[in-house]
Amino acid sequence: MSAQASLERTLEATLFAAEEPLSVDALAAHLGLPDPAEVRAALAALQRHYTARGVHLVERGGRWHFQTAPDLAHLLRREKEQVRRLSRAATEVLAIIAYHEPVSRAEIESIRGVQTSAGTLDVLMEAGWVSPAGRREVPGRPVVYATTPEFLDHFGLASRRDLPGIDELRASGLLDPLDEAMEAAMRFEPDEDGDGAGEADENLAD
Amino acid sequence: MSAQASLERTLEATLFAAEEPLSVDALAAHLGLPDPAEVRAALAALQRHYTARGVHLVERGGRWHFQTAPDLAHLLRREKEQVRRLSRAATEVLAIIAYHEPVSRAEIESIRGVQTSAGTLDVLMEAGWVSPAGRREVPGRPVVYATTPEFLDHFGLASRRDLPGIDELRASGLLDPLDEAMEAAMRFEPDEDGDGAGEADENLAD
Amino acid sequence: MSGIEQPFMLADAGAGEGDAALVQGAKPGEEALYLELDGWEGPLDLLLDLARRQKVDLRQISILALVDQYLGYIARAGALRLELAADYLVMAAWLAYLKSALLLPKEEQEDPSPEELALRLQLRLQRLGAMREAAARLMARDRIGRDVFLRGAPEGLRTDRKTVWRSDLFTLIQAYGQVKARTAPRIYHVANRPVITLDSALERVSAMLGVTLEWMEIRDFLPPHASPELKRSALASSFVAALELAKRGRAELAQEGAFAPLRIRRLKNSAQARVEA
Repeated sequence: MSAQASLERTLEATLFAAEEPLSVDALAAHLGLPDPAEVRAALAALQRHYTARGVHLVERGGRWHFQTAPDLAHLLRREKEQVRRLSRAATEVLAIIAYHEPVSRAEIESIRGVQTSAGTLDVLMEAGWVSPAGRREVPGRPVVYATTPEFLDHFGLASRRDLPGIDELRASGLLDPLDEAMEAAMRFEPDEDGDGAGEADENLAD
Repeated sequence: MSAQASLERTLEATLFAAEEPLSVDALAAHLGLPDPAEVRAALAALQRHYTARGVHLVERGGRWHFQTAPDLAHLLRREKEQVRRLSRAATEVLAIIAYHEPVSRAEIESIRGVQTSAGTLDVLMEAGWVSPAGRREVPGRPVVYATTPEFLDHFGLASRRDLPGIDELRASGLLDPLDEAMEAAMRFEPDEDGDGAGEADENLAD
Repeated sequence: MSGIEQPFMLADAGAGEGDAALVQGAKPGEEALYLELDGWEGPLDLLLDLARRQKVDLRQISILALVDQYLGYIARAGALRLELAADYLVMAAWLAYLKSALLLPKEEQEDPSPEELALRLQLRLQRLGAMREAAARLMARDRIGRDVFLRGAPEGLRTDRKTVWRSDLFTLIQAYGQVKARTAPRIYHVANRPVITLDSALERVSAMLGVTLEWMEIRDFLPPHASPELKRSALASSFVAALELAKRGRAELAQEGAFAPLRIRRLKNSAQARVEA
């Protein structure tokens, strides 16, 4: 058997047996392999091998694991739902943290326009999807929150760049602070004559 | 994709996600397949596919499950060796056993003048230098301990008779009262990197 | 901002997450009264929902129409329990103000202009809308435990740490030696240290003072060739002796300042005084 095939077998067995996703470094360390590049190459080959199969090899936030193919979900779904149902508030808070991280509680609340009950963040932290990520160096030094590797795992994201629609949101300025957006909007829509003003008037007078 | 390939994928995912081995009937029932023979054929094909891989599909007592290839089992349970110096307390206990064997725990304590934690003897037995050597025929029938051949090996002794006697210890200054011995140690230690000082501390903390 | 803040954050802990409180407060008979607000996470959320009904694109909504819709909605839901709907009512008041400001001639506007406030509201709605959509898309992904599954019974990876103990013969016999030494019966003795007693210092100092009437420094009284240890003892006892002589009226002491040399001199009339006594 070639060295590459042998390494593939080894990685396959290790990732099958592992109880949690493993990074390339963790794999290299566990297997006593000096060269992470070799591991990466073998993982890529292994991933290709599994593409058409009922089990896939996926990378989430730099960590690798096997999981069943998404198209087989209907056959595997258990009677009792294993996934915790998130309240609407929790869902929204999670999205705001994921798209804005790191973000403070006050910032979350200003986007949602309501206070966030203590339980909402707790639920997300208990699920292991969100965790405190230091403090912002502004008056009051508020704690800021960010998503975790488990968040990427759970939602099948290779990285935060994979968040649905994040590029468009960023491009349209919807992830910028409100004050910045206001300034930008005021700059581009001069009050008096001009198309922009016309539109605005029209909107307002409707 | 052929029906057979599709069934293979399904079985692959089901067995991967299953928490316990599944029989052909259980698989057929779970997947809503009326014909167990079909399942059996697909399982056989799947088993062939995995023969050369790092994971095998195996049948045990009529139930099927995935497991890592037997030749890779060593990867799942790795041993890391860690070399540690014997603690001061353990060294003392070992010395007492070596000089007085066979000796009971109570006797060790009375010679040392301090209580000996159970962990200390465990360490010596784990190291393979000491083992129980029967019981003393006195009330309570305490276990007595003696050194092992590995002990002689490790310390480079041909036999226990090679251990220096009390007179020789005295001649080499090893029986000096503790204060003076410690004072002498302190005078010479500062230059070295504190091995002796550490031992002295440990000794005091005993 | 000139005191016109948008009332988004007025909901207090009591109301908490608006809809949760409303739902909890609902009892069968009263349901109809406030089910109206069930499902909204506060006034901004209700506004967003109303805006969505106008047009698909939040950038194109009409704020005036939105204000009317909101006020109409609140009016229809007039039977709301007030304490639960307070933040909705505050928003209604603010929107009514915004509407009247928008309808006033431009010259009379204060800063920030109502257009600015309206724009701000619109941007907030866009942001909340964007997050709501993002959340929905996030939840629709292939989630572990719902759409994709991990290995049901992983063997697990273990790293067993095995300790290899190390020692050597010297450490071993040294340890034994120290056990024996530590537990051997001990004899204590107090070392004889070289000291100068107060009595001999007294004798020495008064003898030396008898020789001259000049000031002498206390260190002049110390034995010149003594070891450092003996010198320390002599300094202490000579000092006490000097104090004792001063107390008896036979000598006087002087010191210029702290840590300056301590000087000592015989009192001139001391001999005479003794005679008279």
